[in-house]
Amino acid sequence: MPATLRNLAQRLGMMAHSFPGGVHPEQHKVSGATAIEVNALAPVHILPMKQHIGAPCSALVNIGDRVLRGQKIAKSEGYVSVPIHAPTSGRVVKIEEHPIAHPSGMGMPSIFIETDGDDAVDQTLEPISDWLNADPAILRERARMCGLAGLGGAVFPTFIKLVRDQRFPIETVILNGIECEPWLTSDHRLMTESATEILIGMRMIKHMVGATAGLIAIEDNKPKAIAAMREAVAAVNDLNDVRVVELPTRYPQGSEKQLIYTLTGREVPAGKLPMHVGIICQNVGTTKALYDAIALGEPLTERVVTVSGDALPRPANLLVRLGTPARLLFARQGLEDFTGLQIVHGGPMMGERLKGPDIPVVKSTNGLLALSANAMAAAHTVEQPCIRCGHCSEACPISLTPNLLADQCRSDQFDKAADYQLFDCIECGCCSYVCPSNIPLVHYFRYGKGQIALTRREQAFAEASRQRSESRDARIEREKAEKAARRSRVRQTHAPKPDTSKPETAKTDNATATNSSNTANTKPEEHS
Amino acid sequence: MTEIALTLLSAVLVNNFVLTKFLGICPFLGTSSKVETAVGMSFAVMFVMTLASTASWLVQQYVLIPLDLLYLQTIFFILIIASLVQFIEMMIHKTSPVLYQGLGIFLPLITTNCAVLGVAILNVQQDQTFLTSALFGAGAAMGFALVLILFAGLRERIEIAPAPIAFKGSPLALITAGMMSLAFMGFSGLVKI
Amino acid sequence: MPLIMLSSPHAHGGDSIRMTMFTVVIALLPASIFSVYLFGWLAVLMIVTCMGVALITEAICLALMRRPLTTLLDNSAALTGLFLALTLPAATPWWMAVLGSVFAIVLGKQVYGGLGYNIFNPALSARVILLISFPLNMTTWIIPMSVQMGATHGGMDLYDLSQCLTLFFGGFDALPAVAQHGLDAISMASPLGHVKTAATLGISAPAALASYHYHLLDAFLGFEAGSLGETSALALLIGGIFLLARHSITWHIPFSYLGTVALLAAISSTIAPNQFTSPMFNLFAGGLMLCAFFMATDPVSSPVTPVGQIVFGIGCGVITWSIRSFGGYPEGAMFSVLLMNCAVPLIDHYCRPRVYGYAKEKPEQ
Amino acid sequence: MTGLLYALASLGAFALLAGLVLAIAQKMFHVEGDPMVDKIDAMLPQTQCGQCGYPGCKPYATAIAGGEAEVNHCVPGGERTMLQIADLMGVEPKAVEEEAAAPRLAFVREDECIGCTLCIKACPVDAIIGAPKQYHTVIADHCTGCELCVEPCPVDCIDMVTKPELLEHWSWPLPDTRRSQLAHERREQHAGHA
Repeated sequence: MPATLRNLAQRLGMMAHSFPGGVHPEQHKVSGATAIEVNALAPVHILPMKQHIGAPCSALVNIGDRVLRGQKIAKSEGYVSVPIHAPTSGRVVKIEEHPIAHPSGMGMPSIFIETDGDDAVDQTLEPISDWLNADPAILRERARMCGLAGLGGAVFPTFIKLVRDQRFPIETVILNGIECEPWLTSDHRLMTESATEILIGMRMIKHMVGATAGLIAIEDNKPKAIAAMREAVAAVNDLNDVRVVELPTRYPQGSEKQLIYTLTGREVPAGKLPMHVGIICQNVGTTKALYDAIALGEPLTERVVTVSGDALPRPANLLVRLGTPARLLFARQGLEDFTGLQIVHGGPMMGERLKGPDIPVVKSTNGLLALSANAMAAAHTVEQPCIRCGHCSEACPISLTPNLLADQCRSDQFDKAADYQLFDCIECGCCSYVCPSNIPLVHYFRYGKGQIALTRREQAFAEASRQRSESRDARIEREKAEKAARRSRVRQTHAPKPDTSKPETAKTDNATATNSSNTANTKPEEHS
Repeated sequence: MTEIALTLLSAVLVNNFVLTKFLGICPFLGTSSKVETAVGMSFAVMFVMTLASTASWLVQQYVLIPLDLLYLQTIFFILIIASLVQFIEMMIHKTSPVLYQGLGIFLPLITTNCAVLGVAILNVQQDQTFLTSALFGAGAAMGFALVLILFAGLRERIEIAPAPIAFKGSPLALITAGMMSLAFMGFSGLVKI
Repeated sequence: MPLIMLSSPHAHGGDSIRMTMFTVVIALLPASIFSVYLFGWLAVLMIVTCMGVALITEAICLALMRRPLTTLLDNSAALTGLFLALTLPAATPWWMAVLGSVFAIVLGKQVYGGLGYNIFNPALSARVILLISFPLNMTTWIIPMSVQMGATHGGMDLYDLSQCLTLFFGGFDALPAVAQHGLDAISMASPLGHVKTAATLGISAPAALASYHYHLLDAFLGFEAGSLGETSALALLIGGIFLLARHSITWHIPFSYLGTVALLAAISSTIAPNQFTSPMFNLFAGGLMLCAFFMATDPVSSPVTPVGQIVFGIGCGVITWSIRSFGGYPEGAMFSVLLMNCAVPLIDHYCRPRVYGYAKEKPEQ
Repeated sequence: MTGLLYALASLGAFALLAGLVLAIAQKMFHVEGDPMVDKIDAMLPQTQCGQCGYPGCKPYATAIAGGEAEVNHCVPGGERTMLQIADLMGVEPKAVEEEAAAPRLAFVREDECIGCTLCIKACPVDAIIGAPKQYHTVIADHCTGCELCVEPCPVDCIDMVTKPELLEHWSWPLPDTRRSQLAHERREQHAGHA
């Protein structure tokens, strides 16, 4: 629908708020009716040292150590970080680089745990059954300790969002059950099968942040999940504080900012978080994990993964321990030969295409797709010149002008691109999806963002170098002056005139050039 | 009132100095590679052109004609323009070093921008009054500014086009300027003065 | 083996340039067929020549630049040829049609690096080059068959291939009728031209139209003199609505363009009915419909953003109406589109929509 | 004769007037120093390597702003820096003569180091630490890779090593625009198998 018509409809109250643009890709939700199956333990689990947005973890275990399920094996370094836990009991066999789900195909240091089959559980964490009366700070610490990160795919550490801040009182908790990516059905199945747990999890979030209202947003292509959630809400909703909202299917409705706008009409200001407009948004999978962490005392060691794709004989939703190699999951569903196939981690609109199936399942793995070359070919054919049709601008959910941005990125006009708000791009892929010229617009944006980040790093480095160089020059200058002063003192036996400018320079120099002041064998002389 | 508007319109669109009289082509091509520079150049030229046309009118009326020195017209006008250009050059150097650097040689070259002298001479030839000569100068300057800024926008776009090597840069700019000129011919006859 | 970086998304909606261009060709079918009805073989000759020469020129250019010839299949060159043909008078001699097509492809498009990089609408720039170079030929409107059937005076049989070939390849002088009675024997003025000429003679607009036997319905259906494809507002409207329905164009440019012309004409003709023509006359006359639905909406040379497109349309409307009402040329639609093409980069820059998360006044830095 | 007199007088008077106005303007708009130097200096990579022929980045920036140096002498900055400076200065870009090598770091083989402090004195950015008669170490995060410490070392124990590529610093390359990316890869795969 054209933007203006939509605005009109909104103003007349015929429609709720609706973000601009968006697309309707083919759904392919073939595994939607398949119940979640529990995947068997893998012989070896591989745990990359970073499974969230933020700083990587450092290992707490050594080769040969025996670990239990749920035992913390890597601790977080820095605030934006969460620890990693052993997915099952076994022995640490090695710690070395292993490929991860990253477009570069580069590896990451990972802990390899050889499964012993006992699946013995580490029971240090007690369930917090009376969570309703617990201190929110304790619950928050539990979320951090249990390694919770957004399971929708962005893996932002969950505990950071679960905060009470007087300046930004949270009114509404939004549960994101949109799952707008094609193929993926893990949230769909989770909502259908664990509606009650999710609802309790949401209550916990509400308690933690002090919110009064709760919304569970589900797209209308998941009627079973809607029914299940409604049933669960009806069964326990004595306060009438939680509502299930059915939204018309549109990609990228599941994107946090778009969802918030659709449900509340509020925009998260650029560079701010949803909490700044009184909202917290959590994925249903994360909410279920929060329930497990608090009510059962279980750290995050497993998640639901949709294994699907047009090249996979038996698409399924699997409950998988973290660290399970993707190859085993594909094999379980009947796919062994990967020649000519494309493996995608996540959904087709935003997921990474992998070099091969030899990556472990991590916290962000909401889906693993095996696509035939034909299914991918339409998106990756020869790029043709832009005919400026403007379809990308229409499809952009945040109202950027993608074709102009791509021109700027292509011709290295990065300042201009930043000026055109390149960094607000959420890389949802709508522009590339609709482009009649098959321009990989998102790829250009990623290139541009990378180049700008590189330039900024280089500039910061150059600025630091310049300061070091200047302080060094100042120091050399001062040493020369001192030497000259000493020489003149030796030559003239009269009392030297005090040099007034000296103490000042010495002071600034000591502060900036501590590295080398001791090495350059010039201790500032005692001086009257 | 109508006459003022028509004079302005005529100078801006119908008798555009660059695209229909083909005056001031040198800075038109030289300072149009970036919109920002073009805007700076436009303001500089507007300043010089408006003041030059009024000052030259005054000199013509109160110095040259009474003293019967019409043969010194060109020298006097150039003197006025040169002083104004010097003035604005110092001003820009002080206020905007980047613009100063961007305009480079074209800033002092406003002196020899034939459009400026053209306006001054056309003014006295057409027996304009003080007001109309000021308006004519301002209008001509606005016309220059308009096409210069439009052209700079276009050039920023063709800069990144994969044009054949033979046409890349100035040739393509000239072709584009030619097409603009053709388009501006559509205005011909719009204002009959 | 190095991994070729393939960025998400890994799905595509299936649109292609070829289909986009083909949709426009389809949308031009009603106008093209109607032009054949009006101008017989001349229309066929013109369309075939322009499209053929456009394709050949494009192929030569691509070969010279060592670029893949597969680009020919994107239908854009053929479309440019068709566009040009539809803007030319039926009596244009073959060599002008060829020249125009070459201009359109070479100067209008390929010197800029091919499809997507041109600044001006290629067909329109060629049309304007021809108009300024050969004003007589470009303003001589042959009497359409529909008018001839109703009237008693001379003209030529446009459904007769041999006569058309003579005119097309030999020019006016080759026709015996022209040799005897001059150009008037086969040509007539277009409504806009008639009004403009009358105005210079001091005849008021309504009087001029009366002497022209002007009927609004005829103008709407297209039974009047003019370029091949511009006469029938109805056929062009059908094509335009098809484009709108297929989402090839958005409503912004045509509506703001036509709306501005209509509004200005309405105001001016109410104030001074003797000097200005009515909005309906303006909407159906000349190349306005063709330009509004097909030329101004040419994606490459028009703005990308909705607000920009509205600004673009308004600009086109103001210029078209001004040239028609005050200018030296009877028709300003083509000039207006070319003039606004110049402003597209600036419009694109200043009319960007508000990005999500930025307050309406000024983005916080 | 009077005509000539009038002409000379009026022209002279007018020139004087103009000169006066300009002299006042000169005072009013007097520019201290050259603001361009800092702008250019900010664009240079601050390696202080001296490969441009000037003793550091700032002197080179001064030379460019003064019109004494070309814009293309900064080797570590490469083409990008050259283009930025050319853009700022409004001059035609010129190709950088030397290809910048991949970013490198100095690395001291500590068991060979004799602790002479010569490299420490050579380092323009104080990126080497150590005391006399003790091992010296390069602070990797501070090293600009200028190689100025390599030459002074009497025992040649300083190596230039390639900077390790970090996953966090990885960025997308420009897309391969000319052909179908998938088809291209399939072709490569084919070639690999054969």
